[in-house]
Amino acid sequence: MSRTGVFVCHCGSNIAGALDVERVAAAAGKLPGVRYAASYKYMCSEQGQQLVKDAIAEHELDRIVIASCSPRMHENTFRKLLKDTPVNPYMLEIANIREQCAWVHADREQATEKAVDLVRMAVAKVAKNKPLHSSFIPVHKKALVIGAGIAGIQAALDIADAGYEVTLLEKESSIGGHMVMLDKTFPTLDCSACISTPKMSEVAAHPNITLMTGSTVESVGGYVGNFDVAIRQKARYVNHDICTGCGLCETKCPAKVTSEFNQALCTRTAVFRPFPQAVPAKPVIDPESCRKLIGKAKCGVCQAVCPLGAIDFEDKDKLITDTYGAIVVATGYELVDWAPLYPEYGGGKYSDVITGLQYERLVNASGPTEGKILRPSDKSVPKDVVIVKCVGSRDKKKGRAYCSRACCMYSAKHAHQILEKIPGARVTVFYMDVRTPGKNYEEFYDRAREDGARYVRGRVAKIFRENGKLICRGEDTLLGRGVEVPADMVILETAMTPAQDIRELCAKLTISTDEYGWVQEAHPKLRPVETQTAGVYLAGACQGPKDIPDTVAQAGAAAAKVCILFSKNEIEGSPMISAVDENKCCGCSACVRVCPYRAVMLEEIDSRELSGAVKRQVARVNAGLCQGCGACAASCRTGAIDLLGFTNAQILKEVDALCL
Amino acid sequence: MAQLQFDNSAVLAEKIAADAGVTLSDCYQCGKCSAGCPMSASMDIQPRQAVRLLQLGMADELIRSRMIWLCASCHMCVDRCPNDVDLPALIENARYQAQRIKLCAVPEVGKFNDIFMENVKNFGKSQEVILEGAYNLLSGNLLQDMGSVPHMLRHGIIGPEIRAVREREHVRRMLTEAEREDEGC
Amino acid sequence: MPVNKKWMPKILAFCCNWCTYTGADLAGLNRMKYPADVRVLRVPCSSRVNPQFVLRAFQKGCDGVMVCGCHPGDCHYTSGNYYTRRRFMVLKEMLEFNGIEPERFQTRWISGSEAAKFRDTVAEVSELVTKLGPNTVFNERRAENV
Amino acid sequence: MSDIQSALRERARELLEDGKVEYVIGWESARGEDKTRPAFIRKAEDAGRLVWNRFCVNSTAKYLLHDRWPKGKIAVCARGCDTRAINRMLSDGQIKRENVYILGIPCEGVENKICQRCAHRNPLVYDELLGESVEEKTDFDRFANVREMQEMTLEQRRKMWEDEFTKCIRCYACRNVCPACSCRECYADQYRTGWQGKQFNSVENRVYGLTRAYHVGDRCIECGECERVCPMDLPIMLQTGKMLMQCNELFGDYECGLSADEIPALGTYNLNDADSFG
Amino acid sequence: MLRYAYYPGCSMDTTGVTYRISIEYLAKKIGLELMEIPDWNCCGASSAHAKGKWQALALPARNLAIAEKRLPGLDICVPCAACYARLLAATVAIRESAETRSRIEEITGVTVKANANILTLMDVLGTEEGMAACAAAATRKLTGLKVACYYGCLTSRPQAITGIENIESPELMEKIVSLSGVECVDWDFKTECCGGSHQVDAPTAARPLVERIFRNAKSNGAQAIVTACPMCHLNLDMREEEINRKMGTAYDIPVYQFTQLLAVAMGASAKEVGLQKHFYPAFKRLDRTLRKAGTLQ
Repeated sequence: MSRTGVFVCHCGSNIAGALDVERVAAAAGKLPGVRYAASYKYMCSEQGQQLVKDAIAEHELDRIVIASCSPRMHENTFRKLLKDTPVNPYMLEIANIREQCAWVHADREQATEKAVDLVRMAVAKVAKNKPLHSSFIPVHKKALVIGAGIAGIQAALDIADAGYEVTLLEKESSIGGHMVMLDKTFPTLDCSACISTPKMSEVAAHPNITLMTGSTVESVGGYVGNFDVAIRQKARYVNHDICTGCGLCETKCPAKVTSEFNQALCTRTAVFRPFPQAVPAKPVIDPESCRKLIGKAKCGVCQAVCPLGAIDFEDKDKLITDTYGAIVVATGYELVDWAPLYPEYGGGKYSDVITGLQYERLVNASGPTEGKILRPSDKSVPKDVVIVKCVGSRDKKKGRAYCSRACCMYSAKHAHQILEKIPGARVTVFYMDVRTPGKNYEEFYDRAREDGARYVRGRVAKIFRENGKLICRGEDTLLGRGVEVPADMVILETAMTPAQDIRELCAKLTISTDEYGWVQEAHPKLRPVETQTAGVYLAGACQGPKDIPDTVAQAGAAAAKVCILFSKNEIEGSPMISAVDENKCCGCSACVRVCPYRAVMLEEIDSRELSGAVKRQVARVNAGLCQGCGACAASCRTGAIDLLGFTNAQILKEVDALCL
Repeated sequence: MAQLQFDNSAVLAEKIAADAGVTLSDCYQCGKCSAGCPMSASMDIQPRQAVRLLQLGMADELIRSRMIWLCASCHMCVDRCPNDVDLPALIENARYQAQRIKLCAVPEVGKFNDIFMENVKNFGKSQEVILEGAYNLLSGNLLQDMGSVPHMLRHGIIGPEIRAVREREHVRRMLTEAEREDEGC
Repeated sequence: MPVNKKWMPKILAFCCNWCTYTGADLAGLNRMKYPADVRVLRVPCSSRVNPQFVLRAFQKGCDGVMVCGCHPGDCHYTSGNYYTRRRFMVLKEMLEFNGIEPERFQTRWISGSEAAKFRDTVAEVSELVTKLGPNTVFNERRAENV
Repeated sequence: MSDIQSALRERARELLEDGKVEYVIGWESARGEDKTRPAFIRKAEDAGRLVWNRFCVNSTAKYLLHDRWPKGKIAVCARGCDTRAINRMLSDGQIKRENVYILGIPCEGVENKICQRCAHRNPLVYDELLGESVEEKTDFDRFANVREMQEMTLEQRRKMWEDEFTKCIRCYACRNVCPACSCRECYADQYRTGWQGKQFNSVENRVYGLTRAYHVGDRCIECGECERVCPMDLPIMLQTGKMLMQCNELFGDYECGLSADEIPALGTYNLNDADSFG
Repeated sequence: MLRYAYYPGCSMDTTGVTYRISIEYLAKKIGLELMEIPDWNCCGASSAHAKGKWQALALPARNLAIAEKRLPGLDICVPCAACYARLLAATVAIRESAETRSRIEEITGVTVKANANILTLMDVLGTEEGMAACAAAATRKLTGLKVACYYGCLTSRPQAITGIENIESPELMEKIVSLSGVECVDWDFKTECCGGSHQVDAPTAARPLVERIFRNAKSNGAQAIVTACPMCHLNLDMREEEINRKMGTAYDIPVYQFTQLLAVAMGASAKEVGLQKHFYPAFKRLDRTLRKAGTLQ
């Protein structure tokens, strides 16, 4: 007969405040197999855990039920606790009487009754628990970082500095992401290039980092410690081993295409480097715009002019597979395509209505206007500038409901730069709230106002051109009166959205995204840089709108998580995996078919059957691959294969207990 | 300006919001409706402030305002509102509640609407001449738009004939029934 | 159960650990309120739920059974809920064919961030089952069935 | 019919004489003219006992499961439905094709009501065909009985199934005769795990009935043996018929036992499966 | 087949006369059959829904009921924007809620199914068939005339009911009127309100709305404004001189109905489209365009 101990947690007043914990403990005491039942203010505290240890010793308990918060919170805490007691850590069940009972039912009587039911179910289940021992999985100490913006670069550098090998993937032809597009960064106004280009060159030179630009993830298999990843490196048509980056081909190429890096403010050639400080500092050929590759014309002038013959039009995509122990997703953000969403702001037909990133390229010394703020339409210096915030953000109907977090700060930066670089300029900022939640952020906002930026509280309803001016129609809600501000140039601070192909990547990594496509972290507060899939971590804006300080902090955190994983030669696999009772298995391979990880295979075994020794097929589970989903257990008619920790017997008992 | 008294007419505010099918807490007072409103320049309170008054349970001040009568119900505000607050419906219901206690801060608008509906009740159709004439008399600005009358007469734009609906009795009966229904809610 | 208390249905909800169970926890974190007649049974994946468990629940006296998991395509184990979908699209029909009111058995896709959907689903199913009354069709506790 | 019977006897004798097969599974006449029973002929001279007439109703295929590791080949007289049963067991990996020597018998239908709804009178797989293939029957609705049942109201169906399953005596004959039931140890016998109790009430019977229907539903070859052998005449084919109809409606047209490597409907999926769940 | 039930509206016989005669000319030319709803009543325009919700629904509901009975199966073409808004609002309200429908049937005493779709004249002419017929008939080109297409607010708002894709700058009228050879300028006040409902009872508040339309049209190079509603046309046409006088502006922008331009392109004379009836002289600009384009009648 099992000797069960039941411990009901008050969780301060969270549980005790909503249901009668004493009655639950009393009811638990009377359940069959329960030797000891008690309740305590904080079961997860030091004293609470000591209470369990003492009770185990005193009453020779062999299995434990904790009625407390969700197992997702403290199942591991109590498992670790049991490690130094004679009770096996898996002889434990947790009844969730907080998130799914105390907090969600107003009626105290009903909540208490439900808590008693949940405890009875847990006790019935734990009666069927068996001691489980974990298996160990080897760890390949090599990391894959997807996305080489500041998040990816920082994560790769930290992992590499810890002495582990890193492969850094970037889908564009140069690393640097969005940060390298910026001119200055808040709140210290230090120049973005000065703090990001050194890191970029450090990445290129680091012995532990293999840099692969123009590359994306084709497929991901395996599991933590043993991800076999196929990477597709797009054809570059330029042999980077020979090329020295002299740039002669770029000067000769006839093709003219809008430059994505410069936010379509100017054009680039088909053989190009996105920006002068690009890393790798060697050009690639864009197949969609190269006349020879499209087959429009013979051309090939770059090949003819290249002194080292580095141009190779026959180059093909390369598919490289490798095994990685951990993966860091650092795919960053993109700005929302505001034009179709906001026809009232001109819908993109006014070239002087630009986005924040377009402004950054204008004010950037290596940008198309060498840092002089000239409005795109007639390249004149704009005197009256209007900045419109929350374009696409905080807009349930047209854009996204969330706040993009960084625009309040960089719009103050934009205002400051304009007032500093254009004497006599007038800057009006239409805002709803100015959110300055960081160190020295509020002071930075004060400076922008001191510089003379006029902050008008009210959302712009319409931007239209009249007599050569862009009229921004808003309401100063503090005065309660409508206002029309004429402007030479308007900067829209548009919403951040996840990178374009994030959903396909997440499907490959079996991690999920929220409705907008932001990668879902394991727990918003407790595990912000981890995902549901063990071994897959995340850093930066791919998880949600973020500014550079938070991004770099997360990159460091993700790198730390990877180093924790790599600090051990093997990791303890969860023991809650499937196991086969070979006597019952008739080899019908129903389980083999449903396993998502191909962790179950048929194997031939010697067996004694009626007429003597025979060979027959039975299912076998590969402990390393099995992730414990239980699809096989549900597909097996005879119950030969079962999921340890959630066996048929356990669940049947749990169902019966509910209905007593 | 006297101190604000919140919730001095909270029940009326909730009724107006409920009839309009609007959740007042959706509005975070961003001002995009007032910004886009063509009539906002001549309004005593801004459209955003109308919602603010309802949020604070001060519907009494709203139904006494000129704003609800000057609204041209062009729906510019609801189409651009980031939180889909149906402001025209709020204003419409504010007008119904004002009319129930015979309030009309812009009497000309009230008179124009009454004459228009009288016309429709009598003839089943709006009669331009009677509408213009009666309105000028009742509102006191006798010569309004009189300058263009000769031009309209010469080109037969307006004339003496009355165009009436044959079953105008049905229209009258229908409208009185609808009026009683409107009083009820 | 004291006689004068309004009859409360007993509803068992198999919830997948990665999505619906997380959504239920989130509903708790946000202090959402929903009827107290649903008991959640945690399973690693909705594909762990053997249709025989559902029959067992009805047999032992449950008035309603739910199987909740991630939206197809979002399964933590990639293909788990594709099997769930087939198994219970068929079981749903079999139960109705055998005379069990179809509303008693519900399968729903509720993700980890859809706390409100979990609350609304529980409220909806609880109301549905309360309207249907106790499960007399497939319940060995009811005397006349023995 | 008789020329097939003589061909059958003659081939059986030759196979047994040459020692190509260990024994032949067929039918022999039982007491009285209108009865037959399965026959296991080991010696050539007994081949004369084999008969083939319209009373050969027993399915011969499942007996292969009682001898999964035979020393030599086993010859089996197989009608259309028997060959589907063999395909069933091959797909489930329960027998090896090389252990079976199939004597295919084209069948115009025997004294069994299922034969009015038989779409595969000709053997689907055989080593020898003991007669010309007959014309297949197509003028019937495979799910007529299920559709008719579906017209009834929920209450009527409940009442009907309750009455039927109250009769069930849990003799498990339906399980023992079904080619799709090939588990080494049936779930119903595993009392320790506690799937199925031993109580003898309508609900326990219905749980068994529904569970078995669910276990074999997506692999049922519609041979009708379960209904034929049921001592209490329960309409078991209605349950598996409903399962098959559902598979047809939800996953595209679906028939079992047509080949030796089939994947059951519930053992696979495709991305745009029907999904009426919220 | 270009065959629709037709709801003209009260202003068609009076201030909208130029719209009516140009529509009739156009309909004859392209074989558009407009079957007027017998004994239709006033749609209530802006006054009905100011007085009460059920009065605002009852008036259009009666028209829908007659159309369903006497002209079954035909969609209803409504040239006037205000009437279009009222009939559409009633149709949507009745379709969306059975309770509204039963109460309306009680009030009006007639059954209303509201299954006919409500279309503006632009929707009708904008169909493939309509465009083909107009293109074929519009032989005379008004090349060189720069126009600003003004939709007004009621033909496109609220988006929830009209379902128009881009309510800030639709393209439908441009598509149709350019068949007459005119050049449509890109401007920003296409669907902004002209304050039509308050020009009589709140003139000082409403006049600036008309002025800003002229201002934006002029600053984007428009020589004329094209409307598709009798109220917008009257409002802009009648107030232009007064605005020039009172607000010191010098707008010289005649206002045409889009059907007038199409009719002229199909050979109609100035009198046949009632140019002489305009408040702001509209003949000169059109005459000079035709003369320059060498296609004078």
